[in-house]
Amino acid sequence: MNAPDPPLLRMSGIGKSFFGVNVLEGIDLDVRSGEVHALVGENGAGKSTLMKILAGVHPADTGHIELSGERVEFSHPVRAQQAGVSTVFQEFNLLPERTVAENVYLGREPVRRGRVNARGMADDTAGLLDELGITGISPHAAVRTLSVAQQQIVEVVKALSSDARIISMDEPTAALADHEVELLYRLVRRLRDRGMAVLYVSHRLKEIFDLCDRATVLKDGRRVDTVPISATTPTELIRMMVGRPISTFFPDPIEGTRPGPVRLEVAQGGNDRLDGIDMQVRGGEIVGLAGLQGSGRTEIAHALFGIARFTRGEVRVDGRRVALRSPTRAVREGIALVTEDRKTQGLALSQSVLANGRLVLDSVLPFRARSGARRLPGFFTSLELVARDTAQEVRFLSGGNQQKVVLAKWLATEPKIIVLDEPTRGIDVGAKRAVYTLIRELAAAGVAIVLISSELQEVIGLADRVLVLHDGRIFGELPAGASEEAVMSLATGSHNNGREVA
Amino acid sequence: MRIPRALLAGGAAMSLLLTACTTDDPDSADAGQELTPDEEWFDAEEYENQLAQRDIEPEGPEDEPWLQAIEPEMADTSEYKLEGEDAEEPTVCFSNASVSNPWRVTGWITMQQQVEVLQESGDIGEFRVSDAADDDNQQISDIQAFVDAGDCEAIIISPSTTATLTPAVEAACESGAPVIVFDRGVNTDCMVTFIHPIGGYAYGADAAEFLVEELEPGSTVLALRILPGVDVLEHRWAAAQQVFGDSELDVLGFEFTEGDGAQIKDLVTQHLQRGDVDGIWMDAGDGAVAALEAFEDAGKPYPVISGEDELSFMRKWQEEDITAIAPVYSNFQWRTPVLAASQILNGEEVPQEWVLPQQPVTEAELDDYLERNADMPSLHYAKFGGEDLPGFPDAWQDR
Amino acid sequence: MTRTAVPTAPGRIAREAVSRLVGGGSGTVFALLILIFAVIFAINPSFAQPPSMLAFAKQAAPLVILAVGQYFVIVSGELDLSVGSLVGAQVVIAAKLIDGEESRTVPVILLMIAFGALVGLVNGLVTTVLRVPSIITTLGTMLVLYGAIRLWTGGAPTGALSEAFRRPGRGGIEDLPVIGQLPWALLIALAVGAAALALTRSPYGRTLIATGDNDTAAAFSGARVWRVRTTAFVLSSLLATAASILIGGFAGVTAQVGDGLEFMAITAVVLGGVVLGGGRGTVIAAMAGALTVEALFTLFNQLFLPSTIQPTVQGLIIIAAVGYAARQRSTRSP
Amino acid sequence: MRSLATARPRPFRLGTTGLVYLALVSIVLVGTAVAAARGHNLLGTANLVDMLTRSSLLGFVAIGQTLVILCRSLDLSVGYVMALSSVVAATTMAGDPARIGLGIAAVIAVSALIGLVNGLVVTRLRVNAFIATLGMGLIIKGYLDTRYKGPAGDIPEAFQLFGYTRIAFLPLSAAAMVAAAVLAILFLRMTRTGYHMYAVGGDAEVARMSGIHVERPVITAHVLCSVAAGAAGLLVAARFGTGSTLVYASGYDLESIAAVVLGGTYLLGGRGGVAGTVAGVLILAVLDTVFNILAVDPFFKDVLRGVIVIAAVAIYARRQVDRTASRSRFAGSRGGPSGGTGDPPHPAPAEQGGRT
Repeated sequence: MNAPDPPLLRMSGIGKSFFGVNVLEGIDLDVRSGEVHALVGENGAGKSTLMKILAGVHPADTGHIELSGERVEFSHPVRAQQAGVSTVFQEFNLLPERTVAENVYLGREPVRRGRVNARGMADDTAGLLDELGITGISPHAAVRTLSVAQQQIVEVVKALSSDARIISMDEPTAALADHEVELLYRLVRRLRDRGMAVLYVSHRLKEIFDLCDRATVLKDGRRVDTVPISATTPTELIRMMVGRPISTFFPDPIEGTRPGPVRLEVAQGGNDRLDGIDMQVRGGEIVGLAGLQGSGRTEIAHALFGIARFTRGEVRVDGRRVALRSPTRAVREGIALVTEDRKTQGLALSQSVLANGRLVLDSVLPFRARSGARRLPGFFTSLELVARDTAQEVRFLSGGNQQKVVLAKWLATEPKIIVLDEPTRGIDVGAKRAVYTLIRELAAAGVAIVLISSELQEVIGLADRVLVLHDGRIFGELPAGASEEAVMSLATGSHNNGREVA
Repeated sequence: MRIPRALLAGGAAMSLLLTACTTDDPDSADAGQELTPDEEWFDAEEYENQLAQRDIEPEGPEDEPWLQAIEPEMADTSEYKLEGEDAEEPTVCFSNASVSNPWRVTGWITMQQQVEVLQESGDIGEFRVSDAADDDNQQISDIQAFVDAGDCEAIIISPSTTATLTPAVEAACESGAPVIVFDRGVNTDCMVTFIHPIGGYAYGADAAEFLVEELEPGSTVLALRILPGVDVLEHRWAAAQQVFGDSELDVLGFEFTEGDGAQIKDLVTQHLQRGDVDGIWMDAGDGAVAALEAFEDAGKPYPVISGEDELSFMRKWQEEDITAIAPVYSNFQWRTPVLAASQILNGEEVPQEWVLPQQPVTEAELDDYLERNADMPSLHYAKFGGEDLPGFPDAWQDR
Repeated sequence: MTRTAVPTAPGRIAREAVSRLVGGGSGTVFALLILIFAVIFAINPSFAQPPSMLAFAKQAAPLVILAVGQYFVIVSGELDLSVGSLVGAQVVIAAKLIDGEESRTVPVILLMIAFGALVGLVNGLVTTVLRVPSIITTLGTMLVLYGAIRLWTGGAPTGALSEAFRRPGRGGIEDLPVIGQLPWALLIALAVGAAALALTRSPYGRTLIATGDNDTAAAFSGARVWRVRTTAFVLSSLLATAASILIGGFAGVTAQVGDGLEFMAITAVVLGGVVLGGGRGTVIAAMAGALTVEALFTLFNQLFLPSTIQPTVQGLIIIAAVGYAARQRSTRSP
Repeated sequence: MRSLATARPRPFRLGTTGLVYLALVSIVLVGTAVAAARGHNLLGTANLVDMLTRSSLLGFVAIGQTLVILCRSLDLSVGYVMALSSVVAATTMAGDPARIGLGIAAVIAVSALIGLVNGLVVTRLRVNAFIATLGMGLIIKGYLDTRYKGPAGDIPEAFQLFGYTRIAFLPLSAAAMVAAAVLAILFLRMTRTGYHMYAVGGDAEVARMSGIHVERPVITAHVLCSVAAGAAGLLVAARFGTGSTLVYASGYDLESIAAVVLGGTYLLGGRGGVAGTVAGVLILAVLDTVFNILAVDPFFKDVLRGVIVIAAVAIYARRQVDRTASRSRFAGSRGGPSGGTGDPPHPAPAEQGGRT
C-alpha cells in the first residue's frame, strides 16, 4: 500500500458539513500517478462533496491536501487547476454558444502580441484531440452542436490542456449510451498510460472492475476502506458500500399490502424517444424502471406526466383512456411526478417550505388548496422534515429535507399514481430511509408507484417488478429480488447479440 | 469583503452627491428669494426693445394680423423670383420641429389650410414636410435631406432648439434656396426672413405686469414653468423675474411641471398646504386649469392668474369669473411662413425680421374670443387666426 | 438546528408574515418611508393635519395602484414598460370619446377597461407564447400606443372629460368632521391594495410568485406558466387603466399625461425590495415603495429643493436603497 | 440523448447575424422599390447620406450597448451620458480650435468615470443593472438641468466638420462609427476581456469556475459603453455646434437597446455581436428615410417601429427554441425565459455554490 515516494495526491482527515449536517468526516485518500482510483459509495455517501473539495469548489472544514508531499490550499477552482488537479463534473462547465477551442482555453486564452492567439488555440485543441485518438470533433464547432459524450471529451481535453496531473471524473458514464462508454474507457486508459492519476467516481461496479486499480469506499460520509480491485469482489464491495446485506437495508412491505386492480396502463406508447412501451401498474404495486441514463427511464416519466407526451399508443388510468396533454392534466388525473432534478425542476428555491408544499394545489387544484394545505404540516412531521419553520426558504434546507418538501407537495394532492424519478439522489441516508418507508406506506395505501433509479439495489430492493429499459424500449422484465448482474446485462443490451444500437 | 463594498458604495454616492451640489447655481439653489434674471438668458436691450414693440402700431392689413409687421425693414428678394415654368407650382419644403403639443398642433392645422389655399391658386405645388419629433439631430438630418434633394424652391424651418440648429440652417442658406425661419430663431441672419411674434420677454412681462397690477403689495406669487433650457420659455421667466424684482410681490419660487396637469396640481396643492398663494404666473397655458382646480379642491379662493389663450383656460376663466389674463404667443404665425414663401418666390419684398403683433387677451376681449371659438375643442388656441380659411371650422374641430 | 417537528400555525402565520415583510430587503422601504415622513412633519407640522395627509393620499393613489400592477408583472419575472403610455392613451381616449357628455361616462369607462385588458393580453401572449423578452415586448407596446394615440388625435388630446368621470380622481365624501373630504381615490387605492393582498395570498398569487422564482419547477408542478404570466400582464394593464381614471379625474387632460410613469412605478416596486427577475417581495412593500416615492417628492418640495436637482437625489436614494436591500439578502443566514 | 449521441452533421443554417443582414438587404430593396414608385431614388446620394448620418449617432450608442448586453447587463444612462458629454465638450472647447484635443480628452474621462461607477454599482453593490443605470441617468439629469440652462458652450468650426464633412456619400461621422464598430469587433474577437464578456454573459458560474474574475468584463463593458455614448455626445456637439442638454429626451437609451436586440444579440447575454448591431441600426435608419420619403406621419413611425422590433425579436426567439433542444445537459432555466432585466452576473451565493 505505501509507496516509496509520497503519492501524487494525498487527502487526510477531510471533513465537511452543510447546515449542521456532517457530509464528510475524517476522509483519508491517496492516489498515485498512473493509477485509476475508484471512489465508490451510494449516492449521499459524500463522493461528490469530496470531489468538490478536491476541485476547490468547497473549502474543507478540517484536514488538508498534499500534492506529491507539498501541502496545498485550493481557495478557488482555478487554484486547483493550476496545481494540476482538474475535475470533470456531472454538469459540464462549458459555454454552449462558444467553440470547442474557446471552451478548452476558457479563462486561459493564450495571448500573443496582445491578441488572443485563436489559431494557436484551435491547433493545440486539435492536437490534444488527436493524442486521445478522438475524431469527429472540430475545434471550431460550437459546443451546443456536440453530443453529450463529445461534450464530456471536451471537458477532458480542457483538463489536459491545463497540464493536469490528476483528473477526477464524477459519474462520467452517467449520461452516456453504452457504445459511448467504450470510448470513455479508452480515454481513461490513455490518460493513465500518460502517467496521470485518475480519480474515478462511480457506483457502477462493472466499470470499476473493468477500469480501476484501487477503490476507496465511502459510506455515510466516512471512509470504509481502500482496497486493490484485484483483491476484492463486487459483493464484497457492495457490502462495504451498503454496510449490510441489501435485503435488510430496505424496509419490507407493510402488512396487508396487496396489489389491487390495474391503475395505470400504457399500451404501445411511443414518441421520438420511446417506442412500443407496454406497462401496467396495479394499485399498491411498486414497479421499478431500470436502465442506463438515456435509456428512456426519465422519458417515460415525462411522457406519463404530459411533458413530452406519448405521440403513439394510449394511456389508461383506472381503465379510463386519458389524454395526458400537459402536467396540469396529469395532476388532474391523479398522477404525481417527483422529478430527478430537485433544484431546477422540483422547487422554487427562494420560496418558503409552505409555499412549495402548496404549489401543486395552488396551481392545479385551487379549490382544494386550502383544505389540502391544512394537511401539509402533518406530512412534514411524518417525513421528519427538519426546518426552522414552514416560513423558511427551501434553499436553506439540506438536500434530503428539500426532497421531503417535494414529496409532501405531491402527497398533498392525494395522487393515485406516483412516479418517482431518482427519489434518493444526493440525499443523506436518514432521508433515504424516510423515502423508502414512505414508498412502502403509499403502496399500502393502494397508490400505484413507478420507481426510477440508477441505483440498482434501490430498484431491486423495493420494486415488486423491474422493467429494464434499453434504447427507448422495454427490454425485459425481472421479478423482485433479481440480481444486479441480471438487470445490468439487460440494461447494457448485451443480451440481444449484434443488435444495432442507433 | 463586505465593509469595503459598503465604503465603496458610500464613496461613489458621496462623490456624486458632491459633484451635484457644488454645481448648484445660487439662483436655483434657493429659488425662493433670487429675483434677478440670470444673464445667460437676459438681454436687457432686447428686453426693452420687446416691451417697446408692444405699443407700436404694426404695419399691414388690420384684419390680417398674420400679415402685419412691426417696424419692418424690407429685404429685396428679386434674386429668388422664379421665372418660366419654375414658377409653376414650385416645391416648398418645411422642416417641422414637432407637433408634440396643442399649440403646435393648432398652428400646424392652420398652416396646412393656408397651404391648400396657395396650392389652389398655384402659388406653390408640392409641400414637402418632415417632422423631427423634437429631436434636434433628426431635424438637422431632415434639413440636410432637403438641401441634398436639391428640388426645394424654398425651405421653411421651425427650429426645435435655437442654438443647436444654427449650423444646419446656415447649410440650408448656402444651398441657394430662400430660407424662412419662424417661431424660434437661430444664431444667424443668413435666412431671408425670420418670422416671430414680439417674443418671450413681452409675453413674460405681460403676465407679470398684470399680476403686479392686480395684487396687493406683499401678496405671494408662485411661478409654474414647463422645463428649463428652452430659450422662448427662459425669456418669459427672465422678463417676469425682472418685473417682479421691481415689485412688492413676494415670489414663493418656481416649479418645473413639464406641462403635466397632474404634476401642476400636485405642486400647487403642496404650496397651498404651506400657506396662501395669491397669484400664479405661468410660462405657458398648458394645465392652467389644473392649477386653478388645486385651489378649488383646497377650498381656497381663486388666485390672480396668467394663463394663455388656450380655450380650456379661457372657458374656466369665463365660468368662474377669475381675475386673469391670457398672454398670447401668436398662434397665427403659422400662416405667415407659407405666405412669405410664395411672396419671396414671386420676388415681392418681405421684412427681414418679420415681427408679428402679440396682444394678450384681456377681460374685455374674453367673451368675444370665446364667442368666435365656441365650437372649438378645449385645447385649441383663441388667436389661431384661421377663421377666413376654407377649412374653417371643421379642420380644427375634428383633428 | 435540532430535530424538531416543524412549528405550525398560528406561530407560523406570524413568522411568515414578519419574514415576508422584513425579509428580502423589504424592511428598508418601511424604515425609509417613516424617516421621510418624520422629516416632513419636522419641517412642516401642519402637514400632519388630516386634510394635508388626505390630499397627499389623493395624489399618491394612482402611483400606488400602478405599483400594484407592476408588482404582479415583476414578481412573475417580467417587466412592463407600457403602463406609462397606456395611462396616457386611456386618458386621451376618455377625453375624445366622452367629449363632455355625462351620459357617455360609463360606456366609455367600460370600453377603456376592455382596451386595457386587450393591451395586457397582447403583452402577455407576445411575451409568453412568442418568447419575446418582456422588456422588448412592452417597449414595443409603449411605442405603438404612444404613436397610435397621437396619430388618432392628430398630436394633441381633444375633447373633454365629464364631471362624473372626474369624480373618482378628484372628489370624495365631503364635509366630514375633522378630516373634511375623504377622497374616493384613497378608498379606491385601499380597495385595490386589499384585493391585491388577498390575491397574493390566493392560489393564483402563490403560483405567480413561484413561477417568478422558478418557472420550470412551476411547470413541473402543473402550473400553466404562460397563462399565469399573461394574467399578470392583464392585471397590470387593468390597474393602469384604473390609475388613468384617477389621474384623468385628478388633473384633467393634458398632452403629457402619463409620461415616465412606467419608470416611476418600477422604481416604486423595486424600492419596495421586490427583486427584478421575480419570485421575491411583497405587494405591501411595493405599495409602500410607491408611497415612499411620492413622499420623497413632497419632501423635496417642503425643503424648497430646486426641482432641477431632485432627480439627482432621487437617483442616489434608489441606488442606495436597492444596493442596501441586495446586501441584506445576500448576507441573510438560514 | 440517444438521438444526439451520434454527432450527425447538422443541416446548414443561416447564423442570426446573417439573417439580420438578409433582412437589411431585403428592406433596402423593398424600400428602393417603394421610393421609386414615389419617384425617388432611395440609393441616390442624398438619401444615402441621410441614412448614414441618421445611423451614425445611434450607431455609437448601440455599439456600446451591445458590449453591456453581451455581459447580461444593461445601460439606461447612455442618453444622459450623451447629453453630458456634448456639454462637457462644448464648454471645454469654448470655440477655441486649440482646445479640441482637451475637449475630447475631457469627454472620454468623464464618460469613462460614469461607466466605471455604473459597473461598480452593478457588480459590487449588486444593484440590478436596470435600476443602477436608471438611477445614474437621473443623477446626471439633475446635474444637467441644474447646472446648465439649455445649450451651453461653443464648438469650433474645425470640430464641427466632424459632424458635416463627407467623402462622396460617406459622412465622416458614419465612417467614424463604422471604425468604432470594427474596433469593437476586434476587441471582442482578439482580447481576452472580449472572450470573457461572452463567457460571463453566457454563464457567469461557468466563467467563475474557469477562473474568470466575472466582475471585470462587466465593469469594462460599462466603461466602454459610456465612452461610446461619450463619442455620440461629441458627434452631437459637432453637429449642433454647441452642447445640448436636452438630447437625453430623445430616447436613445431604449432605442439603442432595440437596435441591439434587432441586431440579433441575445438580451440575456452571451450571444450576438457588434456586426449584427450595426445592421440593426442601419435597418432603423433605412426605415426612417423611407418613412420620410413617403412622408409617413411621425407618430405612425413609432407604431411601425414598435411592431417591427417585436416581430424581429419574436423571429429570433423562434429560432432559439429548437436550438435549446440540444442543451438539455446544461443546467435548467438559467435567468428565466424572458426576464431580460439585465441581472448582473456574480458568483452564486454560498447556499447555491455547489451544483449537484
